[in-house]
Amino acid sequence: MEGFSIETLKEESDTSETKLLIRGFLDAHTVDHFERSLDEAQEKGFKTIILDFSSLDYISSAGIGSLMNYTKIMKDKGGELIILRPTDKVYRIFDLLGFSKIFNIKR
Amino acid sequence: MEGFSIETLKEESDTSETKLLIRGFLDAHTVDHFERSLDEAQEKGFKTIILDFSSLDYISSAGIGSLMNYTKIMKDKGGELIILRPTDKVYRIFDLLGFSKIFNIKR
Amino acid sequence: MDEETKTISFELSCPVKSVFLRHIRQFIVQLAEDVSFSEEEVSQIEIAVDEACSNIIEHAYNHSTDFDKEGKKIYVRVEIYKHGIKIVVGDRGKGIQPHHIHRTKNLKQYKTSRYHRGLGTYIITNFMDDVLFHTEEGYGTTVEMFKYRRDNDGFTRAGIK
Amino acid sequence: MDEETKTISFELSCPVKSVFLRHIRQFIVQLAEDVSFSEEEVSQIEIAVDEACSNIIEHAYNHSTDFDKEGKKIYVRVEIYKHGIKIVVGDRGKGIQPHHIHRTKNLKQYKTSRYHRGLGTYIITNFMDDVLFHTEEGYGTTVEMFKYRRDNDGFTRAGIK
Ligand SMILES: Nc1ncnc2c1ncn2[C@@H]1O[C@H](COP(=O)(O)OP(=O)(O)O)[C@@H](O)[C@H]1O
Ligand SMILES: Nc1ncnc2c1ncn2[C@@H]1O[C@H](COP(=O)(O)OP(=O)(O)O)[C@@H](O)[C@H]1O
Repeated sequence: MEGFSIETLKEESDTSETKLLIRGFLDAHTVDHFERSLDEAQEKGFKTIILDFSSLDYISSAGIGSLMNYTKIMKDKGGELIILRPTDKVYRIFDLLGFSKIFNIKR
Repeated sequence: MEGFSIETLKEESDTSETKLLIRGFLDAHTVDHFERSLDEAQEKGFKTIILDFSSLDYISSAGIGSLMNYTKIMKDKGGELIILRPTDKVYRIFDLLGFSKIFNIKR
Repeated sequence: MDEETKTISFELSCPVKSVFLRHIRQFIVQLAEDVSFSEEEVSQIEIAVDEACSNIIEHAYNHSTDFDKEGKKIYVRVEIYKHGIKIVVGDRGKGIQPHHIHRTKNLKQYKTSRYHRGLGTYIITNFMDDVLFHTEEGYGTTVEMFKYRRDNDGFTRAGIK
Repeated sequence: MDEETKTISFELSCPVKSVFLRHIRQFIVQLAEDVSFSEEEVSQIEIAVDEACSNIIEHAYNHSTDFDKEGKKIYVRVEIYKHGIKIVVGDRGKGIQPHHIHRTKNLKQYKTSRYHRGLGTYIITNFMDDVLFHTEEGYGTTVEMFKYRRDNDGFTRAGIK
């Protein structure tokens, strides 16, 4: 009943791409865990970080702020943060707040 | 998001048997709805009432008391009340309280 | 503060209507799961709390005159300790009449009786470890229930310290 | 009593810890669903309440000295009306400093700023219909949020009258 988990689905050193499955609730409580995983992926040198959001049930401003930061950090490094298949609920929140055009979302 | 529903799965007039699927929470709030369905089945003349409990998530003393009453009523009429495939959770409650031997349960 | 005695507590007040029983159960179940009671223990806590709340709905208030008046509520307090969970369910209703309390002493009596009453308090006292009824005529009733944790290691599972 | 003005209300108090945000959300979502807000509206209510509670956790109290002291809690009150839902989220903390309130007036500002702050109050004021902040230095803050129901017929769907 943790409510949040992160699982590495794929790590490709040739393309320097990693894919993380983010499950559950990304809120003010779980955002630290989320950021630790993104920091780790960066330290490993991945240039493309794909976040599979298909099992993410909820996101609050804490998660959105974090996505803003990491989108910028990755871009500044010449890399990319991609959000894959967000649930309707999470996409709607992005959209209502105008973030659907700022984040790199693949539906 | 009702939390409770009853669906008639089968009505056989030859064998005078009816089967009801009971879903959700059987508590002090939903027990009236439950009893109305059992009364209706009796009024239709069914001698065997099978309650499919495989989708029943929860039962409290209100539901157990009602099952006690209807088990007796059906028996007095020469009929039978059968509880089919209760979930582990509901069966455990019956068992802890000693009702697993009183009710006619088919697992 | 002493870590051992530091508690985490929640309070919930809710209208005296059976439709909200499942909201209370859901809240309690979530907390009981967080402090890593087993599935079986969680379901015992769930039903014990439900019975105490159902009794308030059925017996505590005179519905026609009391409903939704200030203070006429179901009150639930949850305290989480290292060694277990305490749940207090209370009302400000008429109190339990002395000859009604603990009516069902054993299940045999319940099962052979024509009136299926008294199972609620039986469930509360048997599914929880320590149970105290406080009741005073005209001032209401509280049921204080404690359930001990069998396994101390799982306590911080959900990050609750 | 006038049916139109008769309200149903809930109160919840909760420790000032982010691990319990989802308990509060779960409780609010259940109620919002019961009074038949649409899926989209429910999720707007959910996030607005979460933001108000997260602000209490982040800003209201001085954690090292205040945590878990009597009265240092997240307070949530829910009132259900025929025409909508009112949710009041409050604390007894330090209050919002005047120059901090409503910091983000528009999203463009948020997105171009180096510090991603102020999205919480933006979400609250934009996802709920009527929003009132009451804040007093040293006495705490309450955020009162109202969301209107678009469809009156569904109100009694869950048996809530
Ligand atoms: N909160 C309460 N307020 C007033 N009376 C109560 C309350 N809880 C229980 N009682 C009394 O105690 C009796 C026993 O309760 P219980 O064991 O749950 O059985 P039941 O509710 O089936 O009668 C009730 O019949 C009622 O008279
Ligand atoms: N409950 C509160 N107690 C004290 N200060 C608060 C409270 N809620 C909000 N604030 C203040 O208002 C500001 C704006 O809040 P918000 O829009 O949610 O943005 P953020 O939390 O990201 O800073 C906060 O930075 C804080 O200074």
